[in-house]
Amino acid sequence: MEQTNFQLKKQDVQSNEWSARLHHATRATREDWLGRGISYLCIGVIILVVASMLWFITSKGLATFTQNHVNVWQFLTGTNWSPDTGHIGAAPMIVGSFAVTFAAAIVATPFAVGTAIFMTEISPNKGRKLLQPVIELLVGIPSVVYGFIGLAVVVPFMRHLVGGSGFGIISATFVLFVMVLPTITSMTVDSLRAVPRHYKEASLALGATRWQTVSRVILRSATPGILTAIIFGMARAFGEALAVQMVIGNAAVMPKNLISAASTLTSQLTSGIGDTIDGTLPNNALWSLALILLLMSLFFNALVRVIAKRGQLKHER
Amino acid sequence: GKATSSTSSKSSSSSEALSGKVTAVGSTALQPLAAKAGANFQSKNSKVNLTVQGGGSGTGLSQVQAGAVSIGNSDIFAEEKDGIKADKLTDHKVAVVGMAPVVNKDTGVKNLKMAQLKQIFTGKITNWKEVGGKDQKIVIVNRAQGSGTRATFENAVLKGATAIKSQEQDSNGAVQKIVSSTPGAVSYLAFSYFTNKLQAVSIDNVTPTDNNVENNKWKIWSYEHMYTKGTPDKVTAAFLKYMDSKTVQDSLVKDMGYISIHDMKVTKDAKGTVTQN
Amino acid sequence: MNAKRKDFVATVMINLIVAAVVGILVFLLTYILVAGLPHVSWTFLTGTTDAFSGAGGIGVQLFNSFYLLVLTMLISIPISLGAGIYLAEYAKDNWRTSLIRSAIEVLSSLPSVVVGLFGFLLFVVKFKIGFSVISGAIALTFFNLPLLTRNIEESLSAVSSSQREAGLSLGLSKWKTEIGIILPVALPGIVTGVVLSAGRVFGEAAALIYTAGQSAPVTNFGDWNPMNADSPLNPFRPAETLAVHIWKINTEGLATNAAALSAAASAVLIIAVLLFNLSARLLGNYLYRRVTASK
Amino acid sequence: MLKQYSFEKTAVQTFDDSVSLALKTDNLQVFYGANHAMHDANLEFPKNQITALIGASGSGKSTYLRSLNRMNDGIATVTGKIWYHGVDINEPDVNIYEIRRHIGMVFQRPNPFAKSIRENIVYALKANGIKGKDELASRVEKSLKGAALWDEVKDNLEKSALSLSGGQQQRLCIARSIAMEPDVLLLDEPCSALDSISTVKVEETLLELQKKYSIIIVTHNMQQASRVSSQCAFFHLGHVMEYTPTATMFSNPQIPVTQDYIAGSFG
Amino acid sequence: MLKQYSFEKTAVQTFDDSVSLALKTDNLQVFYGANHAMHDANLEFPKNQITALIGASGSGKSTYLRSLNRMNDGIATVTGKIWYHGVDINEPDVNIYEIRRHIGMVFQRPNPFAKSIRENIVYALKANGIKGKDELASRVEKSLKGAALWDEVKDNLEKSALSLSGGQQQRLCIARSIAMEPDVLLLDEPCSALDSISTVKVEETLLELQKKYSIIIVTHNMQQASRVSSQCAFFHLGHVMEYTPTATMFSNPQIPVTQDYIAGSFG
Ligand SMILES: Nc1ncnc2c1ncn2[C@@H]1O[C@H](COP(=O)(O)OP(=O)(O)OP(=O)(O)O)[C@@H](O)[C@H]1O
Ligand SMILES: Nc1ncnc2c1ncn2[C@@H]1O[C@H](COP(=O)(O)OP(=O)(O)OP(=O)(O)O)[C@@H](O)[C@H]1O
Ligand SMILES: [Mg+2]
Ligand SMILES: [Mg+2]
Repeated sequence: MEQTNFQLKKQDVQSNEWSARLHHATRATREDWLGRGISYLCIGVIILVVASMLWFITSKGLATFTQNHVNVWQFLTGTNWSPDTGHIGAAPMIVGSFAVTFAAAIVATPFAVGTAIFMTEISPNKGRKLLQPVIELLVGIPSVVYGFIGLAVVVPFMRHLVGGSGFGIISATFVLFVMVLPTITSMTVDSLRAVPRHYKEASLALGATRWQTVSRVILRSATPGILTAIIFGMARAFGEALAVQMVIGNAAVMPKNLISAASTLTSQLTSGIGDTIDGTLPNNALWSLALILLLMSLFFNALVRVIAKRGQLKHER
Repeated sequence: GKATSSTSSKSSSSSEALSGKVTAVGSTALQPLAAKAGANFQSKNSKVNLTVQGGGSGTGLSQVQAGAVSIGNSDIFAEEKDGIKADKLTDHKVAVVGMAPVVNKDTGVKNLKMAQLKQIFTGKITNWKEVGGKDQKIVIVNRAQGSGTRATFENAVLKGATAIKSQEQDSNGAVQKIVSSTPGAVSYLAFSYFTNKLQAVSIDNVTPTDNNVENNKWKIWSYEHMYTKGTPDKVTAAFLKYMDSKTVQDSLVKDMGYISIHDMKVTKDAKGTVTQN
Repeated sequence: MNAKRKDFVATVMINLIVAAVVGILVFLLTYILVAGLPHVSWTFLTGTTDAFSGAGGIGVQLFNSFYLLVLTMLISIPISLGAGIYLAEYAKDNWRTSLIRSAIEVLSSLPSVVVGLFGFLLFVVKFKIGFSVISGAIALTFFNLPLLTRNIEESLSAVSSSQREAGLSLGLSKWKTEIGIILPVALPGIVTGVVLSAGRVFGEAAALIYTAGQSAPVTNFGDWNPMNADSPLNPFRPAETLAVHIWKINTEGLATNAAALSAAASAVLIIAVLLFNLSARLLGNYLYRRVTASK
Repeated sequence: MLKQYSFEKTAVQTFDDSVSLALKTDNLQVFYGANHAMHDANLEFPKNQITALIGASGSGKSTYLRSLNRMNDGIATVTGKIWYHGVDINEPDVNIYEIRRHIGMVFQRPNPFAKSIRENIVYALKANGIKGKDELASRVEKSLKGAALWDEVKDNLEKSALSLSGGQQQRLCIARSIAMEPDVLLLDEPCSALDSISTVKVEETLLELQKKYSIIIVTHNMQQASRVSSQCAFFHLGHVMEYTPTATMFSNPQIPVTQDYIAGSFG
Repeated sequence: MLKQYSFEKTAVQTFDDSVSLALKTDNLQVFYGANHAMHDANLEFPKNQITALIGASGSGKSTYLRSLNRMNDGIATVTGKIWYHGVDINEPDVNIYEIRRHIGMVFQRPNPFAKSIRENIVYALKANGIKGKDELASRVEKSLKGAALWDEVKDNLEKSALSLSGGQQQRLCIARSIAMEPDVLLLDEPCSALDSISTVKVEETLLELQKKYSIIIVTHNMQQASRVSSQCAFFHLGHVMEYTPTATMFSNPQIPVTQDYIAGSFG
């Protein structure tokens, strides 16, 4: 048989009424415009917030270089930080922030992921009923309290364990570890729970052990989610000041080792900002620290995102 | 809050009710005193809306200079801060605070020579046994750069020398806790933060007491300032007057461990020159 | 047997990890509760603070913490909901979207003091709102937006696409489908986000020092008209929260029993967080059951 | 190896003017990115009849079906014309929500909303502005009866739809669709997750429904196609190879590929 | 309304000693919390034969099947005995991983891993300590041939398994299972998502596989049951009502409930 050409049929003639009906905007169309409008507006608000923060920090942070004519390279590599006397080398804080954030994320991740596996795969009941509420509770403890507990418990402990004054990167790492644990754990739990059930069953039915299933199937397909969790954990670690400041020793010197006093961008910023005058070098220098922090966190973000893209597994929901 | 304040004269025959808004921002050390005095002031003048906040001396000075707040609280003379045009601001000294070195109890040190203190903070002396204490490493806890307490201490003790880089904390509370819990620690605190968990140190056998401050035998002290920009408006002026009144100076100030401005037998200016009254 | 031994070892390891985590958690909680609870009394809970020494009760601060939380959530949940829907539903998978995502995440890494100062300069000084609950709530919203948005987005996109198709095939608009069908199913996940960010609100101090302020003017708990100056609901009054109060006691507090006060306030804070989390979950579950008609 | 069949040789019927059409596609093509999943489909669907789409997995049945009510918007690029009441509904300016109201769809896996049985039906009605308790209640009853589910659930309308069995869920999805009173009902393998009893029920429902609706159904099950449909289209690798009355297709397929498929001997 | 049938009247065959059994359950009961989903199931599965489990949706077929290789561990409480090579594998101290290696399972929805075709098969082998490139390659080939998939994919082993058609995915899942060289293969409605061609292929595969394996298959499709199985068990509301040779069940069901089900007239 051959294909027949399209012929106008009876029904095609009376198209006007239907054409109107099918082209008219209806409630659903309007809802969609509204919804689109609302959600674009909301994301717009967020973008505006981010942009104005970025502008705020950038403009203040760049003043050091544009108004006080500090050399950017010296700022990044200099090790002498005493803005009152005009020396602003931020390297000690950059190294401190870097070390503390990374160390905390590295230590916290296995604990968080382990706990999350426990909560989703080993004992979902206990996980949901007991662990989750308690972990969420930890987010609400103010930083100062963490700082003082750190001072009362962690610092003396480290002093006895490894000697020195007890203040240093290692103590800060430990305190931050506890502080970022809840964020990473809760978000990891969410992404583990989102792994389709049939993935797990397929693996178990093949005689794979629970650990094989978890490590090769579940964790792999939850990787993007876990990485997001780690980003948020690192973000918290980056931004934390009060607690870190009390246990790290907050000295603007190049850390010699894990147990010598050091400081972070955030702790210097927080402890100094109230005592400086707007528009002066010491104040601008602190904002430059904030700018560095921002750039570093952007960098880590991009890094983690690249890793996530690499390791990503496509799976249907 | 609004930096401006307005006076509406709802006059009765005898007195005129004050009304308006006062915002005082700045020094955390002065904050409790200002807050308490403010609360008392407000309870007498119910139409007045008075807010006292912290934020640090730098913030106080910056904001009062910018005209954003009515009063800038500071631990430090405006002249001492770069970037502040002191001549545009009016200083109101509301209290005096004495500070003293404090050490961890088991250093075994109760008295130091001024020179020794300087050597400790400049890193020349690093062990307590060099000044008659235990054989223990000295752990210096400094205050944040730019803070009023540190400026006062450095003016009185270091006299231009640079302190060695060390741990820096930004509050009396943190210093108090760290010094009392860290072996070998030394720092300095306002008198009111002394506790029995740490050792206040005499200098050249002068003990850190209010009396010694009042006659300048004890050298480490400073004023608490309330700065206004130009002439204060009516409510602000009334509040500043109240701060200087006997009610505040004789009870509140002393309760808080500060020294009344009225009791001082000497005056210090921004350059540190002391003159007898 | 090798695999089985590995499994055993891994299970033991995970149990050890969990034991360590639980140990830390339990230690922290008991540390705070044991130190604090003995000092908690009814008068402490309801009394007012002495502005001077920081001694006295924490009634106003406790109220402020909750009020600030509610205001913050009222501002941040709708925005992050809209933004989450945007990311889950409308955003295309391109560089612009990932730029937006990164930007949002970077926002959450800013030190609180920076956000605080930003809020101070913008809301308190520039917009002349003053040290107030509302300024604080906006500043905290900045912290909340990233986490909440991400969380809502992930919860929404975890809902099976067949539910979306079901809605669309009935001629429902995307928006209606998202709000009426996907959102209810995603509710439990969203509650997690709300609980986490609520914790942040409860515990935050540095950002609030510059925005909501550090004074807790005595308010008149008989007056619930938000327009009145001394009403507790007035969003334009300064409001020291419990966390800020704890921070203040610990940093510049002069009370002789400062340690006890701070411990007690911390214990109360923990219990407040616990109560909030529990009720958020209960409410979440209740709503979930209501809207999904599940048992 | 797959046998190669010529795509030139097709057998696609058209109808004369006496037959009124519910839907008709003109050179419909679908691309998933670069993947050309559907080639020039020219099909006419008569009113009040059941048309079955059959073909091997991946032959493009779902792709074609989903294009008919624009469910592929944003997923695939669809070119060509889809005539519905004389309007080409594949135009961008057509109100897609209106189209989907008139052309309902039921999916392979039952996908009731996570709501009560009643809410499942009422939700879309309300969203379309239908109000009034009585009106809604009567629509619920009518549609559930139409989907042969009423007797089983009438005492439990507030129960969660997810607690129903697979077959009941699928019938609920049909009820939900017909509650909107569409013209055309598209069903994508509605019975593949169902047991035979439920399948029989759904088939009975469809036979009943064709009195009011025009139905297009994708099915893997040739018995099912022959039981319920009047017309049958056979898809092969993205091409419509044959479109004939069902009886003809199963007893006397016109071209080799269909013959082989019906005989179960290709691939 | 559902007709009430007595659960007392059942017709369950047993085998005499001449038949060697692959698996056998003794009073197997399954509880989901308080929900008693499976009552006293006593079934014997002869070696190298295909046994079909049929019954309406929700009658407990999947529940029963999943208990056989302990996939219900942690989900449901299973009591009773499951005899396998003279061992009760429902004991807590039995190594469940070993059991699942010997008793493989294929699910209703094809669920390949989001890995390459080769990786899908190699995954479990490696997990069980099978190493060596050649050994693995030969196992891949053997199992894909066993599942009648080899010819279609042999040039594309590195392609993502998710890019296969539904029928191919299901055969890949079967291949993945038989790569482990199990004794017993459990299949839960393996063809419900497949088109008829793929279904035929899978059925052929099963008929071939029964030479080496004992197979238990859940199906909704009675034609399928009659085509492939030697024995057939009919489940109803959590009870095994009848277990007879397939021919008997379809031509001459023993008890009323089965008669009605086969006639398509209950429910
Ligand atoms: N969302 C999608 N993105 C890209 N390609 C797709 C998508 N959906 C389907 N395809 C491709 O389009 C082709 C036709 O698929 P379709 O789902 O229409 O087949 P089908 O006839 O419905 O098969 P089945 O019987 O398995 O449902 C296949 O090659 C498939 O891989
Ligand atoms: N994970 C579970 N938790 C609780 N109840 C369950 C679970 N899985 C099944 N059930 C219940 O057990 C009973 C038997 O279900 P099962 O899935 O075994 O039926 P089935 O015969 O396989 O049905 P179908 O043909 O629809 O697959 C049903 O009442 C069902 O609701
Ligand atoms: Mg399909
Ligand atoms: Mg089943």
